[in-house]
Amino acid sequence: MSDVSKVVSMRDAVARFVHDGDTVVIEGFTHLICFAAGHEIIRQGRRDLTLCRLTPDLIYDQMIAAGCARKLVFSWAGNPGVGSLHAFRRAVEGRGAPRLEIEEYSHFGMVARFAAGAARLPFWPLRNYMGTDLPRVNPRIRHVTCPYTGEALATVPALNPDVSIIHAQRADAQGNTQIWGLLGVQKEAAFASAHVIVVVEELVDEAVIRADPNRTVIPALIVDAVVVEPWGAHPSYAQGYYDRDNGFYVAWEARSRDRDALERYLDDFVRGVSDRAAYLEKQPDLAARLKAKERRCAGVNYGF
Amino acid sequence: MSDVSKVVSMRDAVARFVHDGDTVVIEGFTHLICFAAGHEIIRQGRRDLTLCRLTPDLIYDQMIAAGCARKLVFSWAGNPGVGSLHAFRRAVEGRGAPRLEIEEYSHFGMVARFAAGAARLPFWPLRNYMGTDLPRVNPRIRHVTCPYTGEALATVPALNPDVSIIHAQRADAQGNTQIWGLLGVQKEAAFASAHVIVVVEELVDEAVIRADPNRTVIPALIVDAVVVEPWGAHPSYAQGYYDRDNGFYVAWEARSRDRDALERYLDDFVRGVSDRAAYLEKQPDLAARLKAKERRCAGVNYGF
Amino acid sequence: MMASVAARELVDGEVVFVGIGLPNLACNLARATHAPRLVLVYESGAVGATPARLPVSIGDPALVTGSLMVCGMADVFQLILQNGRIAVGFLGGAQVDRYGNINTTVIGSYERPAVRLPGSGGAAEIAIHARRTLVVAKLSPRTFPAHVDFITSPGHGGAGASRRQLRMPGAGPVKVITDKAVLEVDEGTGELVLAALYPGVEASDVRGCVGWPLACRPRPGRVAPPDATELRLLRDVLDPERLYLKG
Amino acid sequence: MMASVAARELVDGEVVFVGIGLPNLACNLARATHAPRLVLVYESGAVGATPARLPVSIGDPALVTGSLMVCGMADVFQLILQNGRIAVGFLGGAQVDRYGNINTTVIGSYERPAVRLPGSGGAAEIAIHARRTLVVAKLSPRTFPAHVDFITSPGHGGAGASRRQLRMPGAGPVKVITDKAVLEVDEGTGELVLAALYPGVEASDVRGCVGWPLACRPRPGRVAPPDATELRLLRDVLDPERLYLKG
Repeated sequence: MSDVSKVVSMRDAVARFVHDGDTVVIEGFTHLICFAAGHEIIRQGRRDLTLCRLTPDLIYDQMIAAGCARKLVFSWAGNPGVGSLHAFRRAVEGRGAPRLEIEEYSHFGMVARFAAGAARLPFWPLRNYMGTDLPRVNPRIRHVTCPYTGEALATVPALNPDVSIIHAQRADAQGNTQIWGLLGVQKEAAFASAHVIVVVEELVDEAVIRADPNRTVIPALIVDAVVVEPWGAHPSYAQGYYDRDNGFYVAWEARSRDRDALERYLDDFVRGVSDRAAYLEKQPDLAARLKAKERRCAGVNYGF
Repeated sequence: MSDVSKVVSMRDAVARFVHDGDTVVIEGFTHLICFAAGHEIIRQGRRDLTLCRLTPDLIYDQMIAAGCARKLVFSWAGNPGVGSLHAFRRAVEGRGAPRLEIEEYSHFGMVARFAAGAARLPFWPLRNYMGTDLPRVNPRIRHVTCPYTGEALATVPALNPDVSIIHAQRADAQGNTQIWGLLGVQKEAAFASAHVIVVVEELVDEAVIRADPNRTVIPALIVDAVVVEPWGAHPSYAQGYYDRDNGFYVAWEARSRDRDALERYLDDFVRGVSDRAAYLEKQPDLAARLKAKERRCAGVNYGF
Repeated sequence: MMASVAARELVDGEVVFVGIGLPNLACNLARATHAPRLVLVYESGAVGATPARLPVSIGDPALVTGSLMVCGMADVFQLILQNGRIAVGFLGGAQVDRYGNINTTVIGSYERPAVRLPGSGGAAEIAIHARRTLVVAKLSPRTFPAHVDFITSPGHGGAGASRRQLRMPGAGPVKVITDKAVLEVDEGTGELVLAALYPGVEASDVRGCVGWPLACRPRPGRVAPPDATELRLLRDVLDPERLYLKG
Repeated sequence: MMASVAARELVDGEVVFVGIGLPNLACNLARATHAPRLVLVYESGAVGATPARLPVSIGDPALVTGSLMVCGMADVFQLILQNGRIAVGFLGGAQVDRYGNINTTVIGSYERPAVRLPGSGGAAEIAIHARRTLVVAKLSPRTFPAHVDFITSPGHGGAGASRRQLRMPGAGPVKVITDKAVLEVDEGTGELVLAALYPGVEASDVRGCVGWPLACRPRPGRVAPPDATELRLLRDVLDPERLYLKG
């Protein structure tokens, strides 16, 4: 095809598609969390963002600390297996930092919000929340009556972000994007959004995509920009490319608990570098520590 | 794992999981339609079945002609690109054969019915049917009011079959099933059903499944029986194994229009053979005509 | 001729929901001429197909091999069509009426049909969700009655509620491409009106094939016949076996 | 000890929704002993994982490599959990109350929390949909108050409506496995009662750690300590680096 390439730099993608006040999603369940995009948003000094994610993870903790967020929409805010997101906790517990507005669901509720958004329905039904206090503190969890059985089912409202940033293993220059390993809600978040930035480990020829079309999770027709950023998910991971940097997650507990240490981290590794390449130059050991071993599957026959 | 194999013959699978009066689904959109199962159901003389499929296709036309069906739930009943399903038409137009009860949706409506069934919700919302006559003739198409916007959305009721029969390229002996090419609603139909029979071109070792887990569409935990039936989808097709037998579809127009010709076909190729192997022996040219060419994709790295 | 007229309606870069037969031919003609970046979506789940042979069904394996994406039908209808990503949908029908309503369900009554047709398939939702719909049908009084026997795919409502009142996202059938002329919907009345005539066809020829008093644009256009490139592509490249082209 | 008690609760062939940490250890112990056909489902989308290393998070890449299926989270929650396919769910919590309600949301008021905890994650829906739930928590008065500050995951309703009245599909928390004893829910009252004591522990030791007058089964059992095989597996094979085992 003779299409114009959508490949741009992270700086240009964020400048163009992430604005003050926007509702922004950087998704990925443990896997494929795009730290590179979060850092660029911090560098460009975005303010008043509504950040949405099932698991805010370290990247939203950093963005909250850097003052990018007005509101957080989420379902589990912790450092998995390690401890707390302390910038988030300070902002919610009212210790010093400006208070962060929160809107809280369970994982299933957040998944359902993205599913509704992706299908462009105003709500999604789910059998959930009876007996819990969540609807008491979140009036957006409501009910609908089944027109067949008469029973009440819980509902959540659609989530339609201004922009979703989706990290993936590979895409072509048009944004046809292939993902394997944990899929999270990357597909639903992308289809729910007004704009989609895809960030990939590897830019591949369209022929690579066409050789295995069942592997494509996000089609070019919903993608606005493609950013090529190897190691762009570190300290999260990319199956087949590099492992999760668990040491970084463990160290975050002390680092984020200490406001000054957190600021120093942002100064050194986020604000103090010009881009992802500079971030990687400061950590020349990553490949030696984390590069994925080879465990390649066989292909399948698409012939007829 | 030390599990007991679920592999059984088609005869045993149908005898055990398909009963008179059951709601039965043999799905597959053009691709992977399990004619072998439909033929065995005819041979075992099942009666009063409620047959559900988006596109009844030739297999349900044969089952209707053979007197297996009491009711048809569907969204498009034709011979694609060729003409009519004449046994279906005779039964609906009241020309001689006992009348067939019908319950009719659009494709989106049938997809939504399977989605609701798979999620074990009693209904599924969709933005559809305004201005059409379908809800007038099908009172099961109803409405629900969105608890956020107040707007009316169409609903369809969940479809939860007694048994779904899913043809696929390959599975292990437990029923972990991998499909590529067109996926139709195979996943939703399987998850919606009380029982699932998987029919495969190839039985593979569990290690083949585990080498590429993102390719698995149906997990063993919902599968009751695995039937190994190479060419079991003919005259439908299996991507990477054999092409669609378009000549058979074209010939069906005249064959199904003529009641006697249709009966002769059933006598020769369905009732007159003991099993699928005998069906294939009568058509020794299939492999030469239809065997798929090689067009294998590369694998991906699952290492970490 | 109908294929080339339909092809010209497609704008480069658009996402098209393709049916088999003439719409498929029109899309491939457009891709080979003025709209190379057209994205074809089939309801079977194939996106961005570039089939190596003329597909004989909407689920042809040739639509999968070498396509950009294959997804399940739940995704096709929810994430692509209902999501509003389809610019153009193609529809055909056994009956098309004054307001662009289309019938592919029954001739006669629903309960005791004279002819049972295949039904909606994806047509109802395409007519509702595609940003615009192109209808392809040959002109005849039987095919163009004043009122269809059954509304499978909604047009412009006529005396009833408008599409906007019914909250239909798409604009519905904007053009009907026939073998003699092109009809367009009149935005004021929701009626199909005569917009352009094929070479050698007069307005009266069209009126004789339509079951209502057909209005006409102030100055109906003339449809240019397929040029040499279009004809060569259709006959030698796209449908050399004449599966869909007749004459 | 808690890991081996939890492992014994699992029946061969069951489908278990696994959390990270102790539940993961318990499942792998059960697979290595009496329940080799246990199917592990992680909320991250990995089904049938046999991780080559002890996963440090529920989204560890080791849960993907060599698993039977990886699916999106919409499928995990809709097609597997809500579909009723999960036999056993594991839950932990900062607070567990008299009726088995669990709090993982806030200590103090929701609007002005003293401690903000992570929130539900998948816990609320696991507590509602899993056919039964096993709760794992260490005994202390702070962890076992009479009433939790916030009900994240519902137990047995207490004075309010029963699980059946609220149409919850699963039986909810049937056992609470602590470091001193096993509590069970009393089907009549919905209260947690003392069911079995660890070696060397008396009922009074347990009562002192619980914020309500704890009832007791007529003849509370004694929990057998881990046998040599269990200990060897836990210490040498399943968690050699003592990531989750302490002491």
